Amino acid sequence: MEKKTVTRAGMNRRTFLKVSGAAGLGVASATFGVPSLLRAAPKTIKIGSIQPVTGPLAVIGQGSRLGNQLAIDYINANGGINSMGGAKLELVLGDSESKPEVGRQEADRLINEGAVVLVGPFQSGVAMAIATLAEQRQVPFVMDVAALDAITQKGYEHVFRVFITAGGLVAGALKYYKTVTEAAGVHPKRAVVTNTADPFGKGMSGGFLKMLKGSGLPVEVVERIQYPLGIQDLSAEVARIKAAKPDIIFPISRIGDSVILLRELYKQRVDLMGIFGPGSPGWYEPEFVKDMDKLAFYSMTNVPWINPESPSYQRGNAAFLKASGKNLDTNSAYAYTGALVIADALERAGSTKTKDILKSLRETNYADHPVVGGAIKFNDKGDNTGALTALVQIQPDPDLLKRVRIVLPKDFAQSENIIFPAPQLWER
Amino acid sequence: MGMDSTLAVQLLIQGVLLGGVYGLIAIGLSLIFGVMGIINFAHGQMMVMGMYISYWIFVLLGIDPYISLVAVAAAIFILGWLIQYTVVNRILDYPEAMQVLPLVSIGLILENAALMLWGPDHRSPQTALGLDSMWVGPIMVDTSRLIAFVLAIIITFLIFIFLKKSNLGKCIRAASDNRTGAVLVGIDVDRIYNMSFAIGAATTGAAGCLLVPLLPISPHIGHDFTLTAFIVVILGGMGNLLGALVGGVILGVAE
Amino acid sequence: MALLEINKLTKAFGGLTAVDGLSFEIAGGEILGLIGPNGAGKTTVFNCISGFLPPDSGDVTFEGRSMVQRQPFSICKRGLARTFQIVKPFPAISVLDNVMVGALLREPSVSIAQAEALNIIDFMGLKKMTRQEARGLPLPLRKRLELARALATKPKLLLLDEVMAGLNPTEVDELIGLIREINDQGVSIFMIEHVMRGVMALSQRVIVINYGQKIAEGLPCDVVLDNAVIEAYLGKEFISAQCT
Amino acid sequence: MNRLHLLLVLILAVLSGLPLVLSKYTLGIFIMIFYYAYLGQSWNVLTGYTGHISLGHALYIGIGAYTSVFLAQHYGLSPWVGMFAGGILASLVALILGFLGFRFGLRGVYFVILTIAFAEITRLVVSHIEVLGSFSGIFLDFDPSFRNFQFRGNIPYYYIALTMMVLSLAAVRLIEISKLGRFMVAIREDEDAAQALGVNTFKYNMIAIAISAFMTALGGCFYANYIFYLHPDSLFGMGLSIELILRPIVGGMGTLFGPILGSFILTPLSEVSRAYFSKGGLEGMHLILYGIITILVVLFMPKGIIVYVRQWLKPLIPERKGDD
Repeated sequence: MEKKTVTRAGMNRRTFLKVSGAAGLGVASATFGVPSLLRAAPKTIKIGSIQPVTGPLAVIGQGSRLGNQLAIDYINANGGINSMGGAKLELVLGDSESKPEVGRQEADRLINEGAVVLVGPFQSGVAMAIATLAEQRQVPFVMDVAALDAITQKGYEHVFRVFITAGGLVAGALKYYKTVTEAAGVHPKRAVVTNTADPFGKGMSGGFLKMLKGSGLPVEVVERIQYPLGIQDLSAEVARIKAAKPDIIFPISRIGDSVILLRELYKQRVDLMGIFGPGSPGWYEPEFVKDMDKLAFYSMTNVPWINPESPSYQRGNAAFLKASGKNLDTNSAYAYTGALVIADALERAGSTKTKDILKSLRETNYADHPVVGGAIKFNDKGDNTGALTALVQIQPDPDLLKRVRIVLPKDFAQSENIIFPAPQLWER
Repeated sequence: MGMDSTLAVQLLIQGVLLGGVYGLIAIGLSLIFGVMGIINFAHGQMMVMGMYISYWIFVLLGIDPYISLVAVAAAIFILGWLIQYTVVNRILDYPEAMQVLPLVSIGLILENAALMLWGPDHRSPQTALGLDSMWVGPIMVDTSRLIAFVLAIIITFLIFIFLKKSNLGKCIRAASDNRTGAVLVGIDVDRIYNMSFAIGAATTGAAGCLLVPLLPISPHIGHDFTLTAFIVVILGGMGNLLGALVGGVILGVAE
Repeated sequence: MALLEINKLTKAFGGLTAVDGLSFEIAGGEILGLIGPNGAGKTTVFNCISGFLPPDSGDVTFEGRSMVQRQPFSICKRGLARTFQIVKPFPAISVLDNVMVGALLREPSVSIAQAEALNIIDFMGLKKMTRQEARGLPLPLRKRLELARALATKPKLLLLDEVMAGLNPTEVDELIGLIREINDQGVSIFMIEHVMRGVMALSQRVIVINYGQKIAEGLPCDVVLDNAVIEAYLGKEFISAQCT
Repeated sequence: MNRLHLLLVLILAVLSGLPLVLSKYTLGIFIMIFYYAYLGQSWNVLTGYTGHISLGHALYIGIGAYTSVFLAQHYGLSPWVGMFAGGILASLVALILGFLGFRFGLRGVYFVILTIAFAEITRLVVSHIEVLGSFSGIFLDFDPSFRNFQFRGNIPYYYIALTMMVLSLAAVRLIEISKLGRFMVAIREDEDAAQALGVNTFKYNMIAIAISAFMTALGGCFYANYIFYLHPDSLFGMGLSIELILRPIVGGMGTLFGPILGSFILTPLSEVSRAYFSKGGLEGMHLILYGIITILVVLFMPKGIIVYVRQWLKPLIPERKGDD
């Protein structure tokens, strides 16, 4: 679940959740880092945050940076790192501009400014550049969001990932699809998979198709449709979908094309039991829910998600809302989590030596976090074994903010009721 | 068999309808190239500006993009005139490498200005006819696409009449044929160039309006449309206006 | 054997036949003038000889070899250099660098080529401008530069396209002297010229063309008395001024 | 040795000593300055000196990067060798492009279109080749050793990049004063006139594009082993092509020091403005600034900033001898 460097900047992005509201982030940034400097702290520990705060992913990047910052503010407000005499944490800030070489350069700058741990960077491409740098400079790097499996396959000692891997994401999709169809007692036979022809889209759909084939589920993929990122027109693709007579669509999309796809499915009157996203943006963002209104109803997506009931989320969300006027979303919540995990490791390490931080990161067992999933533990590759996805469905509700609901896993569900098969798009 | 031919007809109709709009975007590019020999690398970004203006008129005043089209075209006309007056007029005699850079920069500025003004969100307004479609037997005709096509053809036609009949249009054709000759017979070539760039801009702004009901708007889609227009113009022959329309339809169908 | 032979050269642009079955030759060491009214096809003849335009039919033979189908640079290598009516200096580089491009054709060593170029610049009276950018030169000097560059390629035959146009009488006289000197060194010259003073003074033979066809050929003084030539090109006043 | 040469030696000595005093991060900025100066110089050979505008030079960076990485991953070939393989492959591709462009007389805008098309097509092709990582790109293994062109610290990269920049400078200087360089400039100034003086323009165009592509491709290999991540969009994309030509144009194209000067101005500028604007929530502002500066330079200093620097340095420069 990730994206790569941008040239055709357009829809080459992903936004797991962006909450509407246009408060200036300038206000938020004015509060950055102030407390740690003024209070004659015994000692400051610097953490480097690299996020894409400018460029096409600016909104996400700024949310993620704020997530990192608020976690650190929370720790500082509660006495800092006790094992080091109440040492305060300070977030030093970097901007990747969505470019690997810039991300690397910024990470190097932050290390130069004294950062003992790095956190970030939302995109897998940038993550790879920083991961190698972290290994070169021997500084631990905790990835809050970045999903490509390969990043942790190199056996790097200094690299950890809080986010779910792309492989884990696909496995979740299949598990939930099975649960949903079995619970409904309805088994779609013909399926169409659509995906954007970019690293994320190709990788996801490839993995999904492979797992689906091996799953023994009674569904056959009768058509696979790929289209370039930033496409302006999907009418031909939807005509082909219609001709394939599918029962269900598995779309892997980005934000712009999901709108075009859905409108075109409506216009061309394509009969469907439902839309089930194996794990891509485009189907639950506030703008999407608002603009598409009834058309958006009943679509389901498997996605790493926030856990609104957790105390950690409620704390983080309150601070986030105050600072930015927006709600904590998946990305910013994972950013929040990443910084919390680092603080937890520092607390147990009682030292800022790389060796000690690495040791305590490996021993992490951290449950007080704001996202759907178990306690965070890292395996020998540095991946989080507790990472989980959720299945969310858009359900009718007068309040836009309440339409996106977790339906699986049961432990986290906000609605018991999974609506499948769904009414046709034009009969709502 | 029946299924296949239905699909084929369906695709053909969709392609032709969209091709009309591509053609309209490309006509602006072609006009500018034909008159001044300049490739407007900011063309798609100018169109996106038009889309945003149209979007906000719709959101704030509730006026449908088809109606605000004239106002939007006028706004982009002014934008085009300003760009020509401040930048493009000064680089006409430069080598091509030097001509490319300012226009790419203008695109970069417009794109990031849109980002700063309106944020990176994808916006897809629910216009009145946005989701309507008509059915001819098993064939679906998208209403907003049909309107876009018809309006694109009308605008193209008007531009042709303008170039053929009006004094200004004749001057533009003269200046594009032979700059020195035009100067000699007393045509104010600078003014003609300003007008040509502005008209080229206005047509792409109008095309932007026609696309508002069809696809989500975000600051970064301009680049793709510059490329699209570029391909259309190459298909139809650089500087050839009718070719641009034909090229647009070809590309629309090919996609 | 003639140095250059033109045999039934024809070139048309669309419906307009610019050069129509033209034949003539130039002997080694000769200065041949080519005159005719504007649009008679003179420059087209040059372009066909120097390889910038492929003739539709006919042949151009230089030292017994056909030049048709060859590219301009290879024709120049064989020893046939030209100037352009609308001069084409390399504007952003110095006079010396301009001339050196020509000199480097036959001289691989840059330093020797430079010495040769300096000699030619001196010979052409451009010494003061050696380091100046070519774009800053006034037209008469640009014409000389054009000639200097062509000369630097050590041609056997030099095609001069209106090198005297736009010069005042003093400048024309200077150039006449220079061209004569070049010819004395063994370089044959084929010149298009409107400045009759130059044509009369230099040419050993003149060809007159109109509508791409030869209408007269012979000694300068005979040609200018030819009725067809007077009718087509010179006008009566010219005769009274020049040949009496 | 005149005073200008002395100044250059002095600057080189200072640059060579910088790693003793600067942090890894600041060295990183210098590495990027050298890298872009090097790329700009490579582009300069074709566009600055020969006058053919390439807006697709990212193509050669990509070929250099992918070739050296592919050979290292699959055949264990050291990038020190692989980079030259990449250079040769890039030259071959450039010769094909050049053949189409120069043989069929594509000039100006049409040549520009051809270069863009080549880069875009290659980007799409590479995006579909599985062994080249297709859409996902290639994530290099980190295995530091001189043989592998990979190092733990920035200092080796610093010296490699500095050397590449200095060598490119020397190479272009050698070209500039040679027959080749003089013919290239003649072609740039007036291709017909050059032909008329016996310059085989096709041949020299081909030589120029091959040299330019070769040099650019070596830069690609450096990038790969410095950043450790290759992606078709960033390595073959038009964004990189434009980024690459910005510096020589601002500095002064067709001049020896223009690309270097441009890089010393623009690279730190983009660092500083990014750091500055990234804190104020003004996303996009630094790109707008970048665009405005470019336009202003092109409009008001079309020959590049080098012209002004030459004015300042005039006292140092002795009476010029013919070549310059």
